Amino acid sequence: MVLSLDELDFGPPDYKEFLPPVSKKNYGKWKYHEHIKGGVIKHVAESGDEAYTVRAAIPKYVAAETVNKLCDIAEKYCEGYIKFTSRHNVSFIVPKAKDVDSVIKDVEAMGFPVGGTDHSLKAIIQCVGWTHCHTPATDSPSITKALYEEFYDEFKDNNAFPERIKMAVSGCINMCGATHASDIAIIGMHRKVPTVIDEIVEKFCSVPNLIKSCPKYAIKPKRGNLKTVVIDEEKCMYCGICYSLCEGMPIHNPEYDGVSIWVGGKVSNTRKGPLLARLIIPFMPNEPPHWENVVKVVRKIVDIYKANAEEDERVGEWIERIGWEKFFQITDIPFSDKSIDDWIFSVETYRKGTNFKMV
Amino acid sequence: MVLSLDELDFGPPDYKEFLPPVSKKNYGKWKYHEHIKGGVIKHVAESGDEAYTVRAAIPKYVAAETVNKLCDIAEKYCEGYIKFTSRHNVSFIVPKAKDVDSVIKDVEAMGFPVGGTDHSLKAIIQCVGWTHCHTPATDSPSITKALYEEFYDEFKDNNAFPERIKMAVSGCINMCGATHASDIAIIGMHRKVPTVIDEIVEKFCSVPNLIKSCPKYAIKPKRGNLKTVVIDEEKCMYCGICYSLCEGMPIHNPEYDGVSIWVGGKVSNTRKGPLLARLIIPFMPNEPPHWENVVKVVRKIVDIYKANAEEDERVGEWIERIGWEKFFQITDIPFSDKSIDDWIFSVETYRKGTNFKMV
Amino acid sequence: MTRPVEELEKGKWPSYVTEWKKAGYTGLVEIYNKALEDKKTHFKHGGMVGYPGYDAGVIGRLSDMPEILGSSHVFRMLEPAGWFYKTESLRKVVDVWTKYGNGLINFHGATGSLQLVGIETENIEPAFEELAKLHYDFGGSGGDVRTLAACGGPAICEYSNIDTLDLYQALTMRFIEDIHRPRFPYKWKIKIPGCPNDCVAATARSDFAIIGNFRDAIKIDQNILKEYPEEKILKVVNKCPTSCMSYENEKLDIDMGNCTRCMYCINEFSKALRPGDDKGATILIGARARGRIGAFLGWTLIPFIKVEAPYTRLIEIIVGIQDWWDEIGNPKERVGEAIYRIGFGKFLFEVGKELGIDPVPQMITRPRANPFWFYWPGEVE
Amino acid sequence: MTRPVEELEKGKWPSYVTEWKKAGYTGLVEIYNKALEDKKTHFKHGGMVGYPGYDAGVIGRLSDMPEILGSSHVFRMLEPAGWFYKTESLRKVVDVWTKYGNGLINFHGATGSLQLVGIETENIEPAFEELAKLHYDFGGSGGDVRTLAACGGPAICEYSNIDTLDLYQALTMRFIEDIHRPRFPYKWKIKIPGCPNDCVAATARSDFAIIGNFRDAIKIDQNILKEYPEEKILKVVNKCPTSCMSYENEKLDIDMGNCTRCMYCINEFSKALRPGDDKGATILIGARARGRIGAFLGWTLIPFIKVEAPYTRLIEIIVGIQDWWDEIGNPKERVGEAIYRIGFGKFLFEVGKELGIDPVPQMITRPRANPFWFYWPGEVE
Ligand code: SRM
Ligand code: SRM
Ligand code: SRM
Ligand code: SRM
Ligand code: SF4
Ligand code: SF4
Ligand code: SF4
Ligand code: SF4
Ligand code: SF4
Ligand code: SF4
Ligand code: SF4
Ligand code: SF4
Repeated sequence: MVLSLDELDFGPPDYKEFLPPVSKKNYGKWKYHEHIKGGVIKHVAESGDEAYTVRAAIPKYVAAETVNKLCDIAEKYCEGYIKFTSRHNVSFIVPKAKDVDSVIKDVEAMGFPVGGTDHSLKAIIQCVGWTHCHTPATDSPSITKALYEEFYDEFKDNNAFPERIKMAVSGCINMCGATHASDIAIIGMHRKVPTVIDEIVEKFCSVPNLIKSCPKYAIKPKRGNLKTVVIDEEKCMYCGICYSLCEGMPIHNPEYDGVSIWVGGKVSNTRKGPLLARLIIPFMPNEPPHWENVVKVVRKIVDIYKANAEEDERVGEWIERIGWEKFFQITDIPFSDKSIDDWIFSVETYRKGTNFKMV
Repeated sequence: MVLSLDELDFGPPDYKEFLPPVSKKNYGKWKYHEHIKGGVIKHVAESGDEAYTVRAAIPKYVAAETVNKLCDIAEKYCEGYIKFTSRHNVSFIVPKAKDVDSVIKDVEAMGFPVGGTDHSLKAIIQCVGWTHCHTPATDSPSITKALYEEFYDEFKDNNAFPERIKMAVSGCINMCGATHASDIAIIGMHRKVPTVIDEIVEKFCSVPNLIKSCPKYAIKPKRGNLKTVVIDEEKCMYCGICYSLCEGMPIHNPEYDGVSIWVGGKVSNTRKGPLLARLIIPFMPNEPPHWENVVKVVRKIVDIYKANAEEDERVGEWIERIGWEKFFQITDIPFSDKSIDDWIFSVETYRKGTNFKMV
Repeated sequence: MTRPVEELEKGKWPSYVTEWKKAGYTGLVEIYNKALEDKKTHFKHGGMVGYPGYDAGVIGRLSDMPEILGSSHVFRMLEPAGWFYKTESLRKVVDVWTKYGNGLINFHGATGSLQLVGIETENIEPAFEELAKLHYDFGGSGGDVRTLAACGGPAICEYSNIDTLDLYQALTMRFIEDIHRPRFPYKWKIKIPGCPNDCVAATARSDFAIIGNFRDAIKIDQNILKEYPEEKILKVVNKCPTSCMSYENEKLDIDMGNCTRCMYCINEFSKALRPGDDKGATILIGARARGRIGAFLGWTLIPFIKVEAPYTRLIEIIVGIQDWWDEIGNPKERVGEAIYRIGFGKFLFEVGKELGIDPVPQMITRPRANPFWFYWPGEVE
Repeated sequence: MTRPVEELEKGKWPSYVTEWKKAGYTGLVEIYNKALEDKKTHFKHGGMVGYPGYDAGVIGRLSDMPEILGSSHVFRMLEPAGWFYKTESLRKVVDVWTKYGNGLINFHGATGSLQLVGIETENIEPAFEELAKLHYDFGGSGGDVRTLAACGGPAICEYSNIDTLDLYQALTMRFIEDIHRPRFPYKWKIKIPGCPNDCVAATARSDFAIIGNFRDAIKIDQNILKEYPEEKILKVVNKCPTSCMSYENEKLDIDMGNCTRCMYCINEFSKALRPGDDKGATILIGARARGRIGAFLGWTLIPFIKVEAPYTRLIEIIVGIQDWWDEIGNPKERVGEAIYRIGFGKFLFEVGKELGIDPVPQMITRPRANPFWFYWPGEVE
């Protein structure tokens, strides 16, 4: 009993029905907000109404049982409304000040930490990685978990850092984890040319599409068998785009796949405005499930940032102020030629003249 | 009686014989310098010796008679030595303080203004333009002359501007006048696709070389006559590179050729370091010999710079501080799409986010 | 020794593996454990799955060990604007999902969709038919308009310059067919933050960003400002990126001609400073992750535009640009890359002109440094 | 009405036209007047002219109205280092030039050559033979090493960190064959300023810039510094680009770990501040005007290198890079463009490694933002 065409295309539920009463009443009439404590924001409306956001982290996946428990809390304190955030936290909009601590208690009782506000570690954005995707070079969810274990307290602390830190983890360079503009980003990287499995390519893939897909024009039809392809090893830079089109070009390799570390991205227009994250470590091996070395290096960067940055200075703003050569010096991260751009806009990243720190 | 191979390759004269005695004696042992007045720099050596540089402008071309007169002065006051500068001024290194004014008097008597030091208008760098070159879209020497007439006093004045102003004029985009890193630059521009004269191309030019020369891949062999070429009018951007290779592709056009204005370049590493000049006016018609409109717009920019920049701030530093949108606003220069880059590194020049002044 | 997957249940931080177990999704637990052991994914290409009449929105996925896990598809449901839910409704969604899937939910995908995770092929149709009854639609994959995203905006935040939620709803409905039926060269994402703080990361992640903004003066309540420690005021004055603030005699002055409305001071003094009254939005174009030529942050296309229902002008602009891109775009070329390839100037000539988008210096941080520009047909007579 | 060319003799500023007239170069005056009237050049391609054994250094030039002006070639003489002349010698050059040309001289060309202007084809050989007797050589055109340039440096300036003049002479002689006989894909310019003030614009105009620099602390004479007005000191402290200066209790302090040796403070306090003692040079690569992809400013290749006669290491580096470029360069592709095309990383792997040029963060202002890098043969085992 398939839906007919005119029953389709009806779109998302109407938000008007989903707004908490305090939001509806004070819609567009909010006056100011204050950070009360970790995970809690007080909003005051022109009407004098108050609303308290209690923000809590939830795992990347939640079971029905969990959702229902979250709903229980929302019904108890928030008139049956619940919000989620753009960083995938849950948000309880609590109209009564006196209920704030109860909400916190109930949510934390579920094991979900309340935090991620103000100058704390924000929720880490992660893609699905090995839990669902076919292209990952690494596993975002377990890396994210490992980082959260390390930075647990800093998630809950409004004054953990000079400014907020936003981390993101993507299993591959598709960057679904929105890594490219994060303060600290971890991105899975392949390092070997895909293997062409002729039989699969012949059967399932379009050779012209494959050829067009490669940003480096590294794919050519195979001489003698034009139904499959060969890869020019000198040109391929392991992006995996061909594989995502065609099963016959597997690129995964447990031995060579791993992660890269990037820092200094930012989205908001505050102060100097948005920045892209930049590559500082091209490769670290995959070490599930606890990712000790990745965690260690992130911890080191964070601690140095904490100790050195000025107040209200995001990681990228701090590094841009002191200079990247200084950053590499004080973090003692070995500088590799991989950090030197050689793509299209590369020349813009080269230093012009002699204005560098000798270090 | 042609020189034999081993009489060739002897190189330039030995500089050691050409150094003034005071330079030779204090070689590498200078201590400090001071700006005494327009065109005069006092140098003091560790030995206590002094030397006064008197810097004067000379025309782009000088006749034998003039060179000899300059030599007369150098022999009278500078022990028979004379220097020229990287900006094509003449420099008298005067060992005796008392002779400085005599040198100035004698040089100025020749009609050559003494100046171009400290925060003045520096010598304007110019290419040969219509006085010798085959590719110009405009005439650098007469533009230069017109600018000098306008800024005569500012050439002589050590405190004319917040910082020095370096102007340069190139007859075409080859930029022989070193325009690309000048505070204010004027560059000749063609605006029409070259005309292909088949007979000349056939006779004198190499079709493969022509095809390769075009940065926009706008040149193709002509169907039916592969010894000559056609130009794809949609792709050509009038750079003239093909013409400079091949007489059969004339691009000059009295009606459409003209000048473009660029600002904000800088070479020295001081403060924020080197900057490229940026396009602000893509086209003004050629108006020899006095270039009234070009002079007018340069005067306007200079005056606004003078009135608005902070001390020690070069034109480019000033604009980068206030923002280009502000610059266009206060100079009232109409903004055209030509100022928006669409070449290889273009994206780097696009504004990311909302951090602009509304103006 | 514990298996790696159980290792991930340890620690203070809540575990997604535990959630899988609660949901009873054993196949996923097992296949993931293999992945952790083998250091590689065990998922592979998914094949074509979906709902008849829709060509997008279900991500088909198969494992390479069907004996452990068969198909495990994902629904990308269009989230309610600003991710606000009524629990009553949410509980029902969960019930449907428990019936047909595993009850496992991802709140939300990185684009913003409500992701219903792990359904087998044969359950897709009945599941959606029940979700549809609850008025939950899905969409967004392939070369289509993706699920939009809007910040909570006027519902909870004092900075919002536009009605982000209404705009989300209106644009989603306007483009609902394009959300369901890919017809473009590649994806097209729209995100809507209410102010330049950009709480939905539109600047980094949307081809077309509608960022609430204002163009008159920041409103200052000098009396309330005095409640803030002077030290803090001086810090902000000092860090203002354009140095356009001054604080003298207990009075804050902002030279709006030089302010870029970066939000910094407003954020720091939420009680005393407010965006102005002449509200609208800034439009950025072209952001996305890596593309084929590297990540782009969105660049300013329209510095300021009024944004009022029914959003006719905004829609005209979106559609105009989409049509152009649809025509000239290469496969897998997003709009920013297409504009880069064709040239911003030509884009402005070919489509900007028609849409009334004029070249303005706000579009750039600095003018070109090369002499290679073009004249458009008719420009040089 | 005066003709345009005579208009150019008016005014306060000295006129080149007047000089032409003094030199009696009527043909040039007339052809130029035509150009001013017609608003276009009357010069055209020049044909091949030169001196037997040399393939570069004479710019052949013909007018398109031979009845007014025939051939009018230009000699690009290698200037003496730093453009210092002994008048005795200069007078002799002028004499030769009066005899064979018109006595008309351009002090100097934009690259730095002593340009002897306007000679007819048949006079080239005898003219050069007489110039050679005076020890004036010429060169620099086409795909060759161009006339080098060096600032006056140690001869007149207290900032010079290297012996610019000696280096000019040594390198010119080392590359003299390449100056005379083009063999490269395109031109190769070397410029040598003694300090980061860069008085020869090497950063903008030379493929290979050798910029005198130092790596230890700026030397401060606190007593002399006090002679400067405090206001000025505070201004400079305030404008220091890295904010690494402080001035307290009449004492200036520079945090050298953060100083970029930009020269600003040294220039402002020439009496009190001096470059350090550990002197050498910074090498920049790749600058030039428009090229095919836009102007480049030179980028840092070697942050610091010792520069001492006989300059073996420096020459090894130049030759090593030239050889690589010669091999892989396309016609009319300068070295910066070639490195861009091949990739800086690959360049470092292919030639940097051999020459001991290691990747260092000083080479860049920021690391890459895209994930598209390569591993070189042997790197990933
Ligand atoms: C599910 C999700 C990650 C998550 O865990 O949340 C996701 C998952 C995938 N993304 Fe994504 N992307 C998701 C948000 C993003 C984002 C973030 C955003 O939208 O804000 C980005 C970066 C922003 C952008 O659009 O550039 C993103 C950039 C990509 C790209 C690179 C696009 C590009 O232009 O460079 C690809 C590759 C492609 O499209 O071929 C991709 C492709 C994919 C595919 C379909 C893999 C593929 O190659 O076919 C992934 C399916 C995984 C799976 O099996 O479930 N995904 N993807 C997100 C979508 C859920 C949702 O609708 O809410
Ligand atoms: C809830 C959320 C939007 C939503 O509707 O989902 C949000 C909501 C607010 N943001 Fe945000 N931001 C949210 C993601 C973001 C993002 C996007 C992101 O992180 O991917 C950004 C840009 C990030 C970046 O720059 O990399 C963002 C940049 C800001 C800023 C500027 C921060 C800065 O670096 O200067 C502020 C102002 C501040 O905190 O002072 C801000 C402030 C706020 C305030 C506190 C403003 C207010 O007046 O209340 C909003 C709180 C509403 C509430 O109580 O929930 N919000 N905010 C998002 C919460 C994510 C989370 O769970 O952690
Ligand atoms: C004479 C001189 C201008 C002047 O009036 O001083 C000059 C004149 C010419 N230059 Fe130049 N260039 C001169 C210094 C420069 C400079 C400045 C410098 O070297 O510091 C530059 C910019 C820096 C650079 O090298 O990039 C310069 C960049 C060019 C270019 C563009 C090169 C590029 O890579 O983009 C060309 C075009 C070409 O080589 O095809 C060019 C080509 C030419 C030609 C040969 C015209 C041509 O296309 O064949 C001009 C001959 C004019 C004539 O008839 O006399 N000239 N040329 C300068 C040489 C004299 C000397 O040796 O001292
Ligand atoms: C003579 C000359 C070099 C040469 O050997 O030919 C020169 C020589 C000196 N320069 Fe220069 N500069 C000379 C061209 C340059 C150039 C190149 C150019 O203009 O094309 C630059 C870079 C320009 C740029 O940034 O665009 C240059 C940037 C400087 C600076 C830094 C200026 C700044 O913007 O901060 C200084 C320091 C200062 O003036 O405070 C400087 C200072 C000096 C001093 C005054 C330093 C000293 O201790 O004496 C030198 C004077 C020597 C003398 O008495 O002649 N010189 N100077 C050049 C004179 C050109 C002229 O006739 O006007
Ligand atoms: S970033 Fe890569 S691994 Fe992660 S979901 Fe996207 S495509 Fe899959
Ligand atoms: S992995 Fe990327 S670069 Fe390599 S062949 Fe495939 S598409 Fe091309
Ligand atoms: S800039 Fe152009 S016109 Fe001037 S000399 Fe160079 S090539 Fe000739
Ligand atoms: S003028 Fe330039 S762009 Fe046009 S055809 Fe000639 S080389 Fe190509
Ligand atoms: S983007 Fe602006 S309006 Fe929207 S939630 Fe964030 S701060 Fe508030
Ligand atoms: S909004 Fe930003 S730029 Fe404007 S005054 Fe405040 S801090 Fe300064
Ligand atoms: S470059 Fe430096 S050393 Fe050479 S003249 Fe200029 S200031 Fe002096
Ligand atoms: S040289 Fe430049 S960076 Fe160093 S202290 Fe002086 S002004 Fe500051």
